[in-house]
Amino acid sequence: MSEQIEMVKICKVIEEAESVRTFIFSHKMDFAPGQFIMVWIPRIDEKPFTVSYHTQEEFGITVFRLGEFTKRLYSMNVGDQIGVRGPYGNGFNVSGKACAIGGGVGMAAIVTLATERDDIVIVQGAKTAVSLLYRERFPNMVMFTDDGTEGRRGFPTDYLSQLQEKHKFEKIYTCGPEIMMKKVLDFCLSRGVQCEASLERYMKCGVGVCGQCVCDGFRVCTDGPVFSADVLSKINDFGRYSLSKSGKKVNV
Amino acid sequence: MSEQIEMVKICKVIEEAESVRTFIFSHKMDFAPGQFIMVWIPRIDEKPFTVSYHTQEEFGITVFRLGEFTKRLYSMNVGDQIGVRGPYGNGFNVSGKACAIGGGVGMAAIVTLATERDDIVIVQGAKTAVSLLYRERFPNMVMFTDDGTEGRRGFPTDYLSQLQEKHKFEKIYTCGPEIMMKKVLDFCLSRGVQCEASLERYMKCGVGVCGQCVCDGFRVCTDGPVFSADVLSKINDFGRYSLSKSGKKVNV
Amino acid sequence: MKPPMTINLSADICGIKLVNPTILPAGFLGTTKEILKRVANSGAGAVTIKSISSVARDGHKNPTVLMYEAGMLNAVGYSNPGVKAAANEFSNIGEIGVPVIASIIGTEADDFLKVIDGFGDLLSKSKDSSSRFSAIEIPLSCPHTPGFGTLAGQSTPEATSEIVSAVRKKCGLPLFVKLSPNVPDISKLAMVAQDAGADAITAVNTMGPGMVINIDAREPVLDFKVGGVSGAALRPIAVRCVFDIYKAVEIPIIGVGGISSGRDAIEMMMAGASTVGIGTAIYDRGIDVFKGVTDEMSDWMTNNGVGSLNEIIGAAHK
Amino acid sequence: MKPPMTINLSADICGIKLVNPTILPAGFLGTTKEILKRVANSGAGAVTIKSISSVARDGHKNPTVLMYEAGMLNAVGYSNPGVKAAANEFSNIGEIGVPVIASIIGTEADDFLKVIDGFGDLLSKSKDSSSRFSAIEIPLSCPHTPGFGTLAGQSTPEATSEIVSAVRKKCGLPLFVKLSPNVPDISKLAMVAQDAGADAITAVNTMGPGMVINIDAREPVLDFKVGGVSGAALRPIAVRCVFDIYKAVEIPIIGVGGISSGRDAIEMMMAGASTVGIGTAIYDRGIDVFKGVTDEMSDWMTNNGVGSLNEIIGAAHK
Ligand SMILES: Cc1cc2nc3c(=O)[nH]c(=O)nc-3n(C[C@H](O)[C@H](O)[C@H](O)COP(=O)(O)OP(=O)(O)OC[C@H]3O[C@@H](n4cnc5c(N)ncnc54)[C@H](O)[C@@H]3O)c2cc1C
Ligand SMILES: Cc1cc2nc3c(=O)[nH]c(=O)nc-3n(C[C@H](O)[C@H](O)[C@H](O)COP(=O)(O)OP(=O)(O)OC[C@H]3O[C@@H](n4cnc5c(N)ncnc54)[C@H](O)[C@@H]3O)c2cc1C
Ligand SMILES: Cc1cc2nc3c(=O)[nH]c(=O)nc-3n(C[C@H](O)[C@H](O)[C@H](O)COP(=O)(O)O)c2cc1C
Ligand SMILES: Cc1cc2nc3c(=O)[nH]c(=O)nc-3n(C[C@H](O)[C@H](O)[C@H](O)COP(=O)(O)O)c2cc1C
Ligand code: FES
Ligand code: FES
Repeated sequence: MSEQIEMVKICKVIEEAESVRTFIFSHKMDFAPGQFIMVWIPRIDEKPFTVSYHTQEEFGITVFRLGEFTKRLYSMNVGDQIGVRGPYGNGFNVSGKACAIGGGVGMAAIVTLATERDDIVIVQGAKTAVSLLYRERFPNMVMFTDDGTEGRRGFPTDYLSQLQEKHKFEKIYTCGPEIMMKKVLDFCLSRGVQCEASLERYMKCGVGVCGQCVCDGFRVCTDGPVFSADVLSKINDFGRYSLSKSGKKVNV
Repeated sequence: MSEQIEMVKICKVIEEAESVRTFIFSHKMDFAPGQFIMVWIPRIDEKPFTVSYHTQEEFGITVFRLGEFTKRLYSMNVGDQIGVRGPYGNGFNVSGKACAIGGGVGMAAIVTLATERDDIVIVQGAKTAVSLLYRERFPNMVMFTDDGTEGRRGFPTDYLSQLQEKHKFEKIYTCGPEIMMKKVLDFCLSRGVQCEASLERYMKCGVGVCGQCVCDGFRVCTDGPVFSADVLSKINDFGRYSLSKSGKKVNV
Repeated sequence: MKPPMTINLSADICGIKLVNPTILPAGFLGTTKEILKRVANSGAGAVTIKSISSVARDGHKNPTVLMYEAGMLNAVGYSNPGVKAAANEFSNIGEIGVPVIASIIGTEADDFLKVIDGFGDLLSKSKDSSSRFSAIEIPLSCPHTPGFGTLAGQSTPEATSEIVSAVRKKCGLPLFVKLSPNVPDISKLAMVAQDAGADAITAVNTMGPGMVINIDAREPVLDFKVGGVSGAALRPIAVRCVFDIYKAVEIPIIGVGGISSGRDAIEMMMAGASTVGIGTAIYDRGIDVFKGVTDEMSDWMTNNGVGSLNEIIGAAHK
Repeated sequence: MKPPMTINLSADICGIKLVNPTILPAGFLGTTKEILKRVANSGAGAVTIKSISSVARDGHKNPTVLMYEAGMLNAVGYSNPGVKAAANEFSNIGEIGVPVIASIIGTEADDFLKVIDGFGDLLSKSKDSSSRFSAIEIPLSCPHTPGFGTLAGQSTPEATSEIVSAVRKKCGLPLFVKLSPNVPDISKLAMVAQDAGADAITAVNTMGPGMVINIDAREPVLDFKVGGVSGAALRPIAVRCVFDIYKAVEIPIIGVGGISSGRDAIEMMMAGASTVGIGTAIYDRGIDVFKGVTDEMSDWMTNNGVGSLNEIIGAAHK
């Protein structure tokens, strides 16, 4: 793939959880875990999606049914066509004994990272059992649910010290709700553990020119979406503001 | 050099003969003997010139003072700047025991070929002694003058059989007046000797799009300027017609 | 497995049959019958002669053509040997083997008529189609030649209407009117041309003009200083023009501007073109570009189950 | 040996001092103060905010930006948070560290005035120059947003004159008028702008519009179907526009369009620009393009014994 949009056909659909499906395309892609693609549905819109599945011959994205665009995408079937360009952005920097903590949409980035590095401890947080993702792909995943219907009850961030005592991680990766990532970052900073978080911002161009996705002096699409702890600790907007479609600053 | 015009400074001027000077530029160029460049004098014009001198670090062109453009060029001095693009066209195909027969402007192509292949027998024809070129560069050159003031009297083409008997050439290269080249071609065809001739036609684009330099179905700038005997023998225009600046067919 | 598809690349423009939709546009190589034969043999579906005026013109001084990283600039300035020499050159035109379009130019409407007169039987509808030009094209759109095209105001609706009507009355052959992309409203101009009797629109001529300055010489490179821009730089503009014209008129469109691959040709046809011109791409891909583009179109059509060009033309409007 | 040269890259536009002549043009990255700070720290001599209207606009749907081999197409559609939010965002504007240009847009002349009102002190000449915008820019030239620019007829001489006069009366800051390359006579428009009170001409906005069709989807890629073309494709057109405007007016020119190297910047200045905008090249060369271009200019100047930009500006006219 490249800067030009390529039309690709859905070759497989996987039911991941309630209102969450993964779509697989038999299409080669040069890719590093953490990168995203722009997905085009002609006449509808074009939005960013993390690559959640990647092999030599295939790639996939996991779609959360939310608004207009994801409703369309979610309801697509094998043989349907979408446009993709990318992948864009940097990826995670892989090194040392590591943990990856994700939640919701953020799990997509976590699982491709974990596929490449099978020694990573994966931690997932979700509202409830039926929202947990990728359980078959990663049977050893550490799971948390808000309501305790599966795995431990509570947020993964409540158990950070405990996990760290046990595994002595050199690095923690995180992708998910910004409030969660902010907590992981603060924890890592206080313990001197390396940290990388993958941010989400409203995107338009995806290639670093339009200014839609900025977070302080950084473009999430091009300088990110993965940022390291030292950068994140200097980003005032992190955990606070993002730009809406018009460019208005809104709380994250 | 390339498709973009580059401005280069004259670093040396060599007096070759009456109204003939060679200008040397200290500029690298990827080059094969037989190729030409387009020379630009801003606000004046841009015309094709054979590269007549070529080393690792330098190249040169030999200018015959003729009309408006070559008068300007001829009178330039060390330090003056011209624009060049190219080199363009194909070059000679070097193989076997060979002879190169040139005259006038055509000698420029002959001498770079002979520089690369020092076993080539060089034959030059000129009106009179003072018009003979490159004598210092090639002391072994076989020379003919129309008036017998230097070398043998007559046209080189008059002695073709004699030369061929003596040297048993596998290939004869030629560049010069089209009437001379036509004779060389006819000789080679009749004797089964390989032959390549370098043609001259009025040129504008130099890159094969404008149609100014065509000779039957060939573009001299791109398909030539060097053509082999089997092609030349099929070109009806060879030795007959060329296009004037407006595109009118005129006798060569 | 599906049976192998038969791909039909034949095209039709105003009843003229082409074995494929690629056309050599005016100004590229069209100086002699022999070179046009070569282009035809290299795979072009039709060819256009270099624009001809009533009397010979030397054109602008060199540099007249200039490559830059996104395309080409030219200010050739309509060099041509005049209609008398051209009529002589293009006698026995049937030898070329594919339909040949006569591009003719003039300053006033009358000049165009003189050229038509000068070509005589070569432009006479009553002649057998193999012994005359297949169509006549009038470019009202050159951006760099004083006395012609946009510099002479030929791209206003009034002048377009006047010249097209005059040529229409004089010559019965299919009449192509070539438009400039540098006009406020190209659809309107196409409608004016259609109403005045044009049988097809050729869209587009070069854009701009543009200028390239050599900073070491501190001078514009083209001797005429400015020139029309063609090639990749022009393609999206040309595609938009064709898209707009397709919505506005009934007559077919010859899409020209920056086409250099089969995908580019299909894009132009999806915008609404019935056939396509390929000029600047000759620089990069050689004269074989016509065969290359046709082969690439055929491959795409095979892969996408598209059997004929009719399924492509205007497809982006649906 | 000659003593080493001192190269002076400082530029001046309407009395505004720039450490170098490179400017971030409107629409690139200018959404927040922090990102403009980054651009300034990366070497831009001045920066422009993304164009602001009186009320918030979401702009066109995506795809809004599209690369192709010769440049970029965009139909962003002037998304912006409206002047109230913008005035808030750009308070303490001095933090950015280089002159900041306010790009403002409107449909009627009145709308422009509302935006000026909305910015309040940030556009008041009586304020200290470090606590307000350095200049105001009005683009009358966007080719892809209904209600604005060329689609609203703002690039006619009449509309240009009306809007420029109204803004001139309202705001005492240096006034830049940004023109479209898609007009029949850009020199005339520049003269009209000058006569109506413009202090500088920004030339040019994107050209076209153009269209790119994805043939596999059989659809134009941009959601708005067409978009303005920028980047390399635009450069020769922009250079020609600047060359023409330089001959026609006394006021300085900000040259914009396809600049991506020091040579490109010098070319634009030789055509007549006093400063240069660099937008699309950010895509290829990153935000560091400003420093890159400045370094390359400085190298060329050193090699050519040129000590200051004054020796370059307009040099191709001599
Ligand atoms: C780097 C990145 C990776 C992403 N990966 C995934 C993924 O793997 N799976 C997935 O389901 N979603 C992903 N998203 C989010 C996704 O792009 C949008 O949330 C989704 O398109 C919702 O759009 P909608 O029209 O269905 O809903 P809407 O109702 O329009 O939006 C719902 C929410 O999604 C966010 N959003 C909407 N449009 C965009 C946009 N263009 N860019 C960024 N955020 C937007 C907004 O926060 C909005 O409040 C990712 C976003 C980013 C920035
Ligand atoms: C491939 C090639 C290589 C050449 N190499 C040399 C060379 O090494 N040295 C040299 O002195 N000359 C060379 N020429 C010829 C040279 O380009 C022109 O002859 C020369 O520029 C004369 O131009 P003028 O304006 O001085 O004279 P003019 O009075 O304009 O022309 C004199 C004759 O030169 C020929 N000529 C003029 N302009 C051109 C042109 N643009 N292209 C081709 N022929 C032209 C015509 O036959 C004309 O009758 C070469 C030409 C070609 C095609
Ligand atoms: C060197 C050159 C010469 C041209 N001469 C003519 C001409 O004589 N008459 C004409 O109608 N168009 C002329 N054109 C325009 C082309 O026919 C064509 O419309 C344009 O180049 C766009 O197509 P392209 O991008 O495939 O080259 C010329 C273009 C070039 C580059
Ligand atoms: C994505 C994008 C957004 C733009 N937005 C604006 C804008 O809001 N206001 C404006 O005056 N010009 C806008 N422009 C035009 C640019 O400011 C500039 O004039 C043009 O892109 C040419 O310069 P370049 O080739 O260096 O990009 C935009 C251009 C692009 C590519
Ligand atoms: S989405 Fe445009 S800069 Fe990131
Ligand atoms: S000089 Fe133009 S085709 Fe040869």
